[in-house]
Amino acid sequence: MAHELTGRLVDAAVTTIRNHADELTGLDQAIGDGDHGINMKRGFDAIAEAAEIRTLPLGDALQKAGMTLVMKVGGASGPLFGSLLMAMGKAVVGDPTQGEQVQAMLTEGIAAVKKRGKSDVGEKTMLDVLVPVSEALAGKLSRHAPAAETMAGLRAAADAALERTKPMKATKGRASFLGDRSIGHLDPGARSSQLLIHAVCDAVAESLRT
Amino acid sequence: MAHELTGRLVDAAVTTIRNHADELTGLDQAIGDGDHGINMKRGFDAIAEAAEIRTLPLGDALQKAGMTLVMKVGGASGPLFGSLLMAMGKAVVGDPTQGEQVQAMLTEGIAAVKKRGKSDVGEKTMLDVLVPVSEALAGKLSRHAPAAETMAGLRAAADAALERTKPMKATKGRASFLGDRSIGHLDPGARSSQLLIHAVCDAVAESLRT
Amino acid sequence: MKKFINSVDQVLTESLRGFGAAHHDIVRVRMDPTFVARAGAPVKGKVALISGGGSGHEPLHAGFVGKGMLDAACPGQVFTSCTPDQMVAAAEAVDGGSGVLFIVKNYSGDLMNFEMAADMISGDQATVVTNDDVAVEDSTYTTGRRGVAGTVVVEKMVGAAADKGADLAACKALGERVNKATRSMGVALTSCTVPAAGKPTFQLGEDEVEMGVGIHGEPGRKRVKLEKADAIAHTLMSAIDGDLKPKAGAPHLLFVNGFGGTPSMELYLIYDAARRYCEARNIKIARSLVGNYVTSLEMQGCSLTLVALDDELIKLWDHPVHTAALRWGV
Amino acid sequence: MKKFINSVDQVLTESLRGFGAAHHDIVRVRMDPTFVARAGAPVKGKVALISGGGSGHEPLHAGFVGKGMLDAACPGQVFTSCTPDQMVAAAEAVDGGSGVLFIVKNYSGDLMNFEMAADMISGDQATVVTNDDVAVEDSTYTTGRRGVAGTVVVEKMVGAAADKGADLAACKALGERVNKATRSMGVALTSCTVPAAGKPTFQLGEDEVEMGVGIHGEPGRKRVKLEKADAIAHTLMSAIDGDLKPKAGAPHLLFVNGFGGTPSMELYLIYDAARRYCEARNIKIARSLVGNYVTSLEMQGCSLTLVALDDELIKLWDHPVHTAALRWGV
Ligand SMILES: Nc1ncnc2c1ncn2[C@@H]1O[C@H](COP(=O)(O)OP(=O)(O)O)[C@@H](O)[C@H]1O
Ligand SMILES: Nc1ncnc2c1ncn2[C@@H]1O[C@H](COP(=O)(O)OP(=O)(O)O)[C@@H](O)[C@H]1O
Ligand SMILES: [Mg+2]
Ligand SMILES: [Mg+2]
Ligand SMILES: [Mg+2]
Ligand SMILES: [Mg+2]
Repeated sequence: MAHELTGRLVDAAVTTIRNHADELTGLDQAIGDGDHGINMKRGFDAIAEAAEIRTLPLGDALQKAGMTLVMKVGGASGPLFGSLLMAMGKAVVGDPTQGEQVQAMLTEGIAAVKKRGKSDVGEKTMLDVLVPVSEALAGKLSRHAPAAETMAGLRAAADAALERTKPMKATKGRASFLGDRSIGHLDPGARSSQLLIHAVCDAVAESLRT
Repeated sequence: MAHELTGRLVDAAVTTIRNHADELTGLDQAIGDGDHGINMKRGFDAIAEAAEIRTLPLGDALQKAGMTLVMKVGGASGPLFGSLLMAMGKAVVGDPTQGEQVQAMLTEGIAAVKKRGKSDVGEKTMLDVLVPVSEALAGKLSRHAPAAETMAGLRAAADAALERTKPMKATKGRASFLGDRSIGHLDPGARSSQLLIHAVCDAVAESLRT
Repeated sequence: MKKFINSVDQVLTESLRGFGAAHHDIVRVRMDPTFVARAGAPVKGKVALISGGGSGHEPLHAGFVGKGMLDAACPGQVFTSCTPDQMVAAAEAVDGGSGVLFIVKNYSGDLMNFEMAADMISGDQATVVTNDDVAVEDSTYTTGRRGVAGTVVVEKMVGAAADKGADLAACKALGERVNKATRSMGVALTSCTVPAAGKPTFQLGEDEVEMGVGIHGEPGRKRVKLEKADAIAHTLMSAIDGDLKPKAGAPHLLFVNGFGGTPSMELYLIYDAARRYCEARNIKIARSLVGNYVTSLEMQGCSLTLVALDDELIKLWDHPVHTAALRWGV
Repeated sequence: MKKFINSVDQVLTESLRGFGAAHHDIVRVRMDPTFVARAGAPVKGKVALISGGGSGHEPLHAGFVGKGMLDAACPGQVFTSCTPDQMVAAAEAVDGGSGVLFIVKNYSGDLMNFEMAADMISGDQATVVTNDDVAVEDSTYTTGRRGVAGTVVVEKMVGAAADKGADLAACKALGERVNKATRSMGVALTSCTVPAAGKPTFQLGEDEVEMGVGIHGEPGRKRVKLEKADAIAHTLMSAIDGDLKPKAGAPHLLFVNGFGGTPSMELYLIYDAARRYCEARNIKIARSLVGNYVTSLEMQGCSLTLVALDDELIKLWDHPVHTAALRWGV
C-alpha cells in the first residue's frame, strides 16, 4: 500500500513538473536566470528514470529522490529540493500516511531547506509556500479534519501562499540581486513548490478513493 | 572661367554623392559588402574639404581630387575612381571645355580604370556606365551636336547603361563572388558613375547658361 | 533560437568533448561526473585550485585550467551551478596532497552545492567566494553581491601563488584579498538565449540597454536608453570607482570583459573610454586585459573591472600562465 | 544599431587607440596614415611582414602583430581595404633591410591598393595573395576565390619562417605553399552591421542561414534552412574536403573560426562535429585552433579551415608567437 503510494506520488510529481517546466522557466526569466523549469525537469526526469524509486517504501524513496535531485539538478533548486526530500525521507519512522507523521516530515524538510539556504519565510522563496502549507496542515490536524478536507485545505493554503510571494521583495536567491525590481513577480521556486503540493494532495486524495 | 567650372563641378559631384550615399550603400549591401556609399562619401567629403582643389585649373584639380580619393577611400572604388580622375586630369592639354578634349580625357580615364581593375565592359562594374557614355560622347561629337543636346545625350546614355548592369552577371569586384546571384541587381559603382555623369552634365549645362 | 547545436541535451557534452580534443596538450575532460582537469594533474605538493559553476560563461572556468591557474573546473548545466558529485570527483582527481581551494562565485546555488561537496570531502580544503559586482547592493541581510568577471583575476592571482608554492591558508587569504581589491559592473545591449529555454532571457527595446546586468542575463540596476560609449563607460566606471575608492597614483588593472556577442573592435573602444576616465582621475592603469573571458552565451555587452594592484599582485599577474584562454610568459 | 560607439567616424581611431594602450608591450599604433607596428620594429635583418585590409575582422590583422607573426598591420575603414599611403608608411617603419612581404587577401580593392603602394615603394618587396574560400568558384576569368580565415595560418607560418631567418623569396614561396594547402568555408546565422551603414548588411529568416558567407557579410553559395550542427559541419567540411583532397593519414590543422557573435561553447561544439567528420574519413588532426580570429563584426556564424601540414609546417605552427591574439611558446 505504501509502495503503491510511492509510485503514485512519483508519477504525480514528475507529471506536474514536466507539464509546467516552460512556465517555471518563464517565471525565472523575469527575476532569475531562466533555468528553474529546466532544472526541475532535469531532476524529476532523473527521478522518473530511476525506476527503483517507485518500488521503495516512501521514506527510502524520498531519500533516494532527494539525492537524485542533488546530483542531477545543480543551481539553488538542486540542493534545496534535494535537502527537502532527503530530510523528509529521513524523518519517516512510522506510517507515512498518518497526518502527524507527514507533519513531522514536513517540519524536518523545511528545517533542512532553511539551514541549507540560510533563509526563512518572507524572503520570496519556496519557503513562503512550504511553511504556510505546513502550518495549514498543523491546523487541520489539530481540528482532526477529515483527509479530503485536509487535502483541499493544503491546496488552498499553497495557492494563497504562492500569491503572497508576488508583492514580496526577494532577499535570498538570485532574485535578491534585483532588489525592488523583484516585487510584482511570483517566485519560481514558490510556484514549483505549490505545484508539488497540489500533485501530492491529488495523489493522496486519489489513493483515498481507491 | 575654367576655375569657376572647377568649383561648380566639385560642388555638383560632392552634392550628388552626399545625397545618394545611403542608396549606394544599400545597393552594395545587396551584392557587395555594404560600404560603397560610405566610401564614396568619405572620398568626396575629403575633396570638398581640400578647398584648394576648387581654385585649381581643371587638369590639376582632377589630379588632386583623384589622389585624394586614392588616399582617403580605400576599397575598390578608391583606386578606381582615383585612377579615373588622375588619368583624366593628366590628359588635359588644351581647353578642357572643348568636346574633343573631354573625349580624350575620358578615354584616358577609362583606360586607367581598365588597367587598374584588370577589367572591361560587360563585367557589371562602373565601366559599364563609363564606356557607353564615352561612346555616346564620340557619337555626339562626330555629329557636331550642340552642347545642350550633348549633355542630354550623355545623361540618357548613362541612364540606359546603368539599367543594363542589372541583368549582367558580375565577373569582377566583390559582386563576382556571388556568381549568378549577382544577376538582377544594379551595380553600385555603375550607379555612382551615372550619378557623377549627371552631376557633370548639369554643371556644364548650368555653366553654358550663365 | 539560432545556434550551432545538435540537441539541447547534448550541447554541454559535445562542446566539452570538442574543448578537450582541441586542447589536449593542456586539459583532460572527464564525464559523469563531468569535470575538466589540468593535464598531468595532480601536481604533487601544490595546492589544487578548483572552480566551477554554470556553463555559458566560457572560457570561464575550463578555459583557465592549466599551469599557473586552475587545476580543475566543474561545468554545470547552462547557467546552473554544478553538482556536488562533480566537485568531489574533481577534488579527488587533482588534490596533490596540499589541499584544495574552491573558488566560488557568490550565488546561492553555487554556494550550496559547494557546501554539500565540502561535506563529502575528507582532505584539506578551503573556499574563496568572489563577489565583485557593484551593480548589486552589498548587504549581510541578503545574498549580497554577485561574483562576475573579477573571478578571473582571483583565479589568475591565486593560481600564480599556488604555482609558486603558497600553502592553502595563504592561497585562501590571497584570494580574499584580491576579491576585496576588485570591482566590476556590466551592461547588456542584447539578451542571451539559454539553449534549453529556446527564447531570449529578456527583451530590450532597440534603443535600450540593461545597466548592471548579471552574467546570466539577470536584470541589473535599471533599464536605460542607449548612450554613447563614453557615457556608458562613465556610468560603469563611476559605480566601480565610487565603491573601490582607488588610491590616486597607485597601480590598477583595467579589465574590459566581453559578454560573448560584442566584437573586439567595440571592446577596445570601451577600453579606450574607460582608460580616459581613469586618466582624468589619476587612476593609474598598470595592467590591462580586453576580451571575452566571462561571457553570457551570445549576449552583446561588456563589463568593466578595476583591480587595485600592488607589487606582489603585479608579480602574480605577470607570472607565467598557460591555459586555453589566458597565456603568457611560458 | 546597438553598438558601443561615440560616433561612426571615430570608431576606428578610438578602438585602435584602445588596442595600442592595452597592448603597449607588443605594438605601437600610428595615426595618419594609420598602421600598427610591432614594438621595437624594424627588426634588423628580418624580412618584414605586413598585412592589411578592411577593419571589422579583429583580431585580424592588428592582433597578429608581434614576435613570430606580423611586423605591421594596416587597418582600413570597416570592410574597406586600407589605402596605399598606410602601406607605404608601414613599410618604411618596419623594413629591417631584408625586404617587405605583403600578405593580401584576394579582393579587388585590397589588391589594387597594395599594387598602388607597391608602385610607390623603392625597397625590396613581394606579395602573397590568400584565397582559401571554397564557397566561391575559382576561375581565372573572375576575381577568383576570397581570402578568409586561412590568412591567419599563412601569417603564422610565414611569420615563424621570417623569425627563423628565411629570406624574402623563401617567405613568399612558403606563403604561397601554405595558401595552396589551405581551404575554408563559412556560414552565417545572423548578419553584421557596418557602423557607418547603421543597419544589417543582410536579412535572414529566423530559420535560415547563409551558407558560404563571406567575411564582409557577402552572400555565399546559398541561403538554406538552419540544420543541426553536425549537418552544417558536414556541408562545410565536405566542400573543403572535396577541394583540398586531403591525404589519408597525413597531419592536418583544423581551425574553427568564430565570426564575432558566436559563443565559444558553440565553436567547440562545431569543432567536435568537424573533428568527427575528419576522423570518419581518416583525416588526421594534428593541430587545432578554435576561436574568434577572423571576424565580421558581431556576425553570428563560423568558418571551418583545413590545412594540410607536413613536418616543416608543424614546426612553423609550433614556433613561438607573441601577439595580442595568438600566443604560445614564449
Ligand atoms: N537561499 C534560498 N533559500 C530558499 N530558497 C531559495 C534560496 N535561493 C533560491 N531559492 C529558491 O530557488 C528558486 C530558484 O531555483 P533555480 O532557478 O532552479 O536555481 P538558480 O537560482 O540557481 O538558477 C527560487 O525561486 C527560490 O524559490
Ligand atoms: N576590377 C574592377 N574593375 C572595375 N570596377 C570595379 C572592379 N572592382 C570593383 N569595381 C567597382 O567598384 C564598386 C564597388 O566599390 P566599393 O564598394 O566602394 O569597394 P569594395 O568592393 O572594395 O567594397 C563595384 O560596384 C564596381 O563598380
Ligand atoms: Mg534559476
Ligand atoms: Mg563595397
Ligand atoms: Mg541557475
Ligand atoms: Mg569594401
